[in-house]
Amino acid sequence: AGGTETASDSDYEYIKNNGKMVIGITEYQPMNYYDENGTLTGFDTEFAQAVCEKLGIQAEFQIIDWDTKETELKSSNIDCIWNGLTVTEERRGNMDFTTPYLANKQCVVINSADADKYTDIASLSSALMSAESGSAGETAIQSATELASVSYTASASQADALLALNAGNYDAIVIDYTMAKASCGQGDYSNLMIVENIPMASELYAIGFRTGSDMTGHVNEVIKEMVADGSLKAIADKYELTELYEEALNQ
Amino acid sequence: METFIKVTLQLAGGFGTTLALFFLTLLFAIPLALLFAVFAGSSIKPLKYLMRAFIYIIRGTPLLLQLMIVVYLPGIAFNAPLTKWQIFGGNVATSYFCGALFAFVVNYACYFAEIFRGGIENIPKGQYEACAVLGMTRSQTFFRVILLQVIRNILAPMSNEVVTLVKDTALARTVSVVEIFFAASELLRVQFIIWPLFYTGVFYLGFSALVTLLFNMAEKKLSKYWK
Amino acid sequence: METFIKVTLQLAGGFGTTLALFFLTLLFAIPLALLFAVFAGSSIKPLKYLMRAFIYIIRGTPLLLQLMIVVYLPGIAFNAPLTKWQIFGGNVATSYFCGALFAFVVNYACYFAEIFRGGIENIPKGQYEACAVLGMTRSQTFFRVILLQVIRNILAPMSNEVVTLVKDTALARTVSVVEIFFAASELLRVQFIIWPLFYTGVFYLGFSALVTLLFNMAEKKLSKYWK
Amino acid sequence: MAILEVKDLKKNFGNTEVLKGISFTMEKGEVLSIIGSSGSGKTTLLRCLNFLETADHGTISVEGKTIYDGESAVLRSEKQIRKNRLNFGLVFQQFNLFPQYSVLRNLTLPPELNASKEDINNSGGKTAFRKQLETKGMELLTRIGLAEKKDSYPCELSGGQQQRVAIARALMLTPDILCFDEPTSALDPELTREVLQVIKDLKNSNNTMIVVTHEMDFARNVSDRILFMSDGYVAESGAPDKLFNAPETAALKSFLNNSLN
Amino acid sequence: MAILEVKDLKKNFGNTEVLKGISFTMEKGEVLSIIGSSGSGKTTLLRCLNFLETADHGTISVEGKTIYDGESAVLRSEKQIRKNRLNFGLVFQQFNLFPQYSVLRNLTLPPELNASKEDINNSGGKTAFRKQLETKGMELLTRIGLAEKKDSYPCELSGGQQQRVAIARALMLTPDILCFDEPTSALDPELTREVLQVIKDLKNSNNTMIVVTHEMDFARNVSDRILFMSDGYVAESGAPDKLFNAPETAALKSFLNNSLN
Ligand SMILES: Nc1ncnc2c1ncn2[C@@H]1O[C@H](COP(=O)(O)OP(=O)(O)OP(=O)(O)O)[C@@H](O)[C@H]1O
Ligand SMILES: Nc1ncnc2c1ncn2[C@@H]1O[C@H](COP(=O)(O)OP(=O)(O)OP(=O)(O)O)[C@@H](O)[C@H]1O
Ligand SMILES: [Mg+2]
Ligand SMILES: [Mg+2]
Repeated sequence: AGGTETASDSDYEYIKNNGKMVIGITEYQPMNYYDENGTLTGFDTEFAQAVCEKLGIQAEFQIIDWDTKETELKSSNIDCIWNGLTVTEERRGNMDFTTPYLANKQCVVINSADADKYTDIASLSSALMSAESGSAGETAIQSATELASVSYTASASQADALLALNAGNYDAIVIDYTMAKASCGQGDYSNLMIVENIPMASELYAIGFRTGSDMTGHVNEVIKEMVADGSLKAIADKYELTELYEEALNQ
Repeated sequence: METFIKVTLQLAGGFGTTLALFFLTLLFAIPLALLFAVFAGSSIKPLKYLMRAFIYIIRGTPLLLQLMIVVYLPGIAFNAPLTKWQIFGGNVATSYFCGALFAFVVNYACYFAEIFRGGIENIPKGQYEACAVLGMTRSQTFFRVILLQVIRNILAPMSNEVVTLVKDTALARTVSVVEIFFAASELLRVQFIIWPLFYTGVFYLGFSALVTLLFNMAEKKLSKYWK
Repeated sequence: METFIKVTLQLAGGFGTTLALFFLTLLFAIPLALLFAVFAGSSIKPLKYLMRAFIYIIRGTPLLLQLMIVVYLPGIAFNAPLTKWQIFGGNVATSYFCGALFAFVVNYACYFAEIFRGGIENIPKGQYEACAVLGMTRSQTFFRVILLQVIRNILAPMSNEVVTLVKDTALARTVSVVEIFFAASELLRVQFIIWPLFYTGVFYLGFSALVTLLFNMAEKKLSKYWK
Repeated sequence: MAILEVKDLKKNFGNTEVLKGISFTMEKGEVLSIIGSSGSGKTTLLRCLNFLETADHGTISVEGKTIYDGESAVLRSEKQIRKNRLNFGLVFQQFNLFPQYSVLRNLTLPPELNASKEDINNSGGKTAFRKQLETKGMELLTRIGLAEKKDSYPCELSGGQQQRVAIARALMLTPDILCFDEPTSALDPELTREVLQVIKDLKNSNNTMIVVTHEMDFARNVSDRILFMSDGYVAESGAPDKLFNAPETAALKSFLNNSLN
Repeated sequence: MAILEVKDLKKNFGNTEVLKGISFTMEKGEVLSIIGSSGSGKTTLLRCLNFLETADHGTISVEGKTIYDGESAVLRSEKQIRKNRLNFGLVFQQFNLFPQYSVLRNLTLPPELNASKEDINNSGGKTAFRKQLETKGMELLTRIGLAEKKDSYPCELSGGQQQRVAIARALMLTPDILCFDEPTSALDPELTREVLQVIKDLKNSNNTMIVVTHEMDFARNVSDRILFMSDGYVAESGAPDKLFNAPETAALKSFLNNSLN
């Protein structure tokens, strides 16, 4: 079964009729998060609001459990996932992606106390490592020959991986650079740091729609306009993501 | 100190959802359980066996799974996504909440139904016979004589089950209901503060202590009349 | 069909972990619960009250929270991360499993302890007095006369609690124990197949049916001797 | 005319015939004791009279009116039965008071629930009707010596006191015939005396009563007539002196032999 | 020499004095009935003799040997008490058989657990010892007429049968003095007869017994001596005929008045 058949003719019409698009997110700095005043903000939030405005629909953000995002999308409880979603080949089998709008690279995060111990990829060879189960980070660890002998355990989410790293349950984890950038040095994670000179595979962020949805095309149109008029770059600048934005454009 | 107050307030917000889920579950599950108990004790064989099978299945599978079925299955299997049902105005968060509530209500109704059935079966036959001999109708017998005795019988097992409900509300986070536990993990994900996760324990403990206290008071009240 | 078999096998792998968690919890929680029950009924006041307070706290907070405390708190608060304890060779998955097992054992020991206490208190005083008058020692009284009666008394509540344990094992996934539910969500995350999530229900249902059956058989066996 | 006439009453439980054809009559004001060994069907007979069991065959007539006929479906309907059973009162072995109500409320609740709108109107409204019931209840409590216990709950009373309250509760509905099923068998000897005294007093105020009892002394001294049941039949019946001094059947002889001494 | 001598036994529960100084003696083979109204301390006295309660003051001597002295800490130690209480056997109102064991096992378990290594060796090993106990158990069961029930479980027996088994269980330990606390009060009249018959038989085989009872007929016909307790004292004692026909104290007169009739 697949939920798209309801809107069999056009997902776009279906969403237009609803008057709103339900956008699945998790709270994740700097993409979608609540600021001090309790308003939802972030790069993806502002981006999505701008796109919806141009399409003449309302954006309704719904916090979901990242574990079950495919289920949420398939069951049509949400209409898209717009939350720093990495484009992967496996995921392509399960949803359609728009044009990528940001580059995403994976990076290694460790406790600062280990800064001298883990300096390059070779030094990690006997470390306890983790990444989100099924994530790009997991692929990165499993495909790196230098890391063939690490003790790897999957975490249920990137947030879980961070928490377990902080608790010392792991020596190093591999997560999205954007997330690592936002969390390392903050709050209780002040003791965490990114190991900058371990290069990891780089991927792209895009918006995920149900397979076969014509929304993909409509949103792609709007993205093209926003790239052209510079408004997307303006949002990227605001959240200090300019570098990743430009990298995406170049690919 | 300031963060402490801010965190407490934020958790209290999530706790409001926990409380709503808790009280609404009780409100709907109790009458439903009465109905289930009546069905399960019915003299109409197919109804009785269907009801018992249903109760058996619900009690035999994790609530976690039932929550997922309610929230995802309508969309996946029947093309009727829960969030598009326009429940109470169609707000998505409300839809999730109602879905979770539905799963909780059905699940707890099954547990309560078993307790009710036990409570009713424990009433001595002599009480019914005394009522019959004194010319009371069936409904008079039930409402004027039996009911309060049933309530007394079930207070202790209900107390256990209701405390379990307090803690089970934490499962709602898996279907995107922002209750206190979800609120705490939000603080972790966005502000990177860990301790609120553990601090939620205080809320649960306080609430289950309160529930236990209320049940003990009710029990004391009723034991005044008869041992 | 082929996927069905593949998925079933993969789930069965996770189910092995579920079973291990289940049986090991029972194995350790039951003797621990006996100890707890003895402490909670002890005549040494501080021991008694400490034990009761501990039981009260454990029963009043979600197991979910207790799992997180066991897995994360040692590292966060005491700089002694669970995975570095070299439990059974220091494999990370083993460490997590043992941590989860520890939380389950302590949690269930508290529930079982309350059941044991109830079962012991329900033995008529006359049984102890008959033993005393017939010259038996305390330990003879307990092991030769009282124990089997206690077992009979607690079978029904234990049956409920053990079925709850079957379902609670699903919570272990939150601390990275790859039990059946985790296995199913892995299938979802990695291979994007949804139905195994619902299919796990069959495993749980079958297992809890089996447990209920065994308890009913035990009860029948014991009721043969006395009502 | 006989106040009660029972004709050829039969009752089976599955394959066991418990009552094999019981017939007897009673006059107004008479006290009838039913004796017999365990399992002879005494309790079953009382339960059939009170419609707690439905007899399979036979008739029951009160003051000449047939209130039960094994062959008549009409008389076996639930509504009819509820009406007709008020001809009888029944006091149980285990008292069966309502634990959640005070002693006085135990007495007033059943007549209040049985009252028709007319009854209430005739007494001048709900409050007045309640008052009347309470007055009547207090009279009965005074008669059985428990006036000062009116606000107590059943669990606060001794067994003997509970049984006396149960008797008063049955009397509140002024049944034509009051039945007792071993009313003292759950009591110890001292409490037994209290309850038997109350039954004696009822005899003196001319109540019609059927008492199933194991207390041979009581059966002998208080009852006008004794019915000895054996194996589902009335094996022998008559005045106490006759039965105790000159039993005719072997069954009664052996029963008396076992019960006395 | 008296087989039992009780001197000035006193027992308080908190502020209530229940036994205020009880003294009496018993000869071997004597049957002593204790009567008295409810709350007079009969049960408490039996429980003190069996060390289920610890008396506060006074002495208990069996065959001239003091086995309890309120002033002696040694005699109050747990081990000493366990040994000394075997001088007495006690049969309870509620039987208290072990539900999970068959009738015969109920009889053989206590002596088996009480046996010392020597006892077992003397009988030629464990199996032989067990055999002996079973033979003894069967003898007792035959005496009380329950030989064919040896493999039944207590719940399968009537109350009277259960009480007879409880008596046999107490006899297995061959106590010097067998005590009964209202052994028939939980039974209905027919079953009561069975049990009282067994006690009569025991008297005939010369057992020494103390029986707390409400059955005045039994006390009168079977006991050699009666002890009337009132308010924590032995108010009167003596031969049954004397007590029943010529009571001296007002308390006994009023008690007899209430109990008979
Ligand atoms: N509901 C029932 N189902 C099956 N058999 C029954 C039922 N009630 C009574 N009996 C059987 O009917 C017979 C007569 O029972 P009943 O209780 O009337 O005897 P009783 O004379 O009152 O005896 P007791 O003196 O022991 O009270 C007994 O053999 C009993 O087992
Ligand atoms: N464990 C106890 N704690 C406090 N008071 C007690 C205890 N046991 C007995 N009593 C009190 O001691 C008094 C005598 O009780 P006991 O049971 O010895 O009387 P009894 O003569 O056996 O009466 P009955 O004929 O009712 O059995 C009563 O007032 C009773 O309430
Ligand atoms: Mg009967
Ligand atoms: Mg007593």
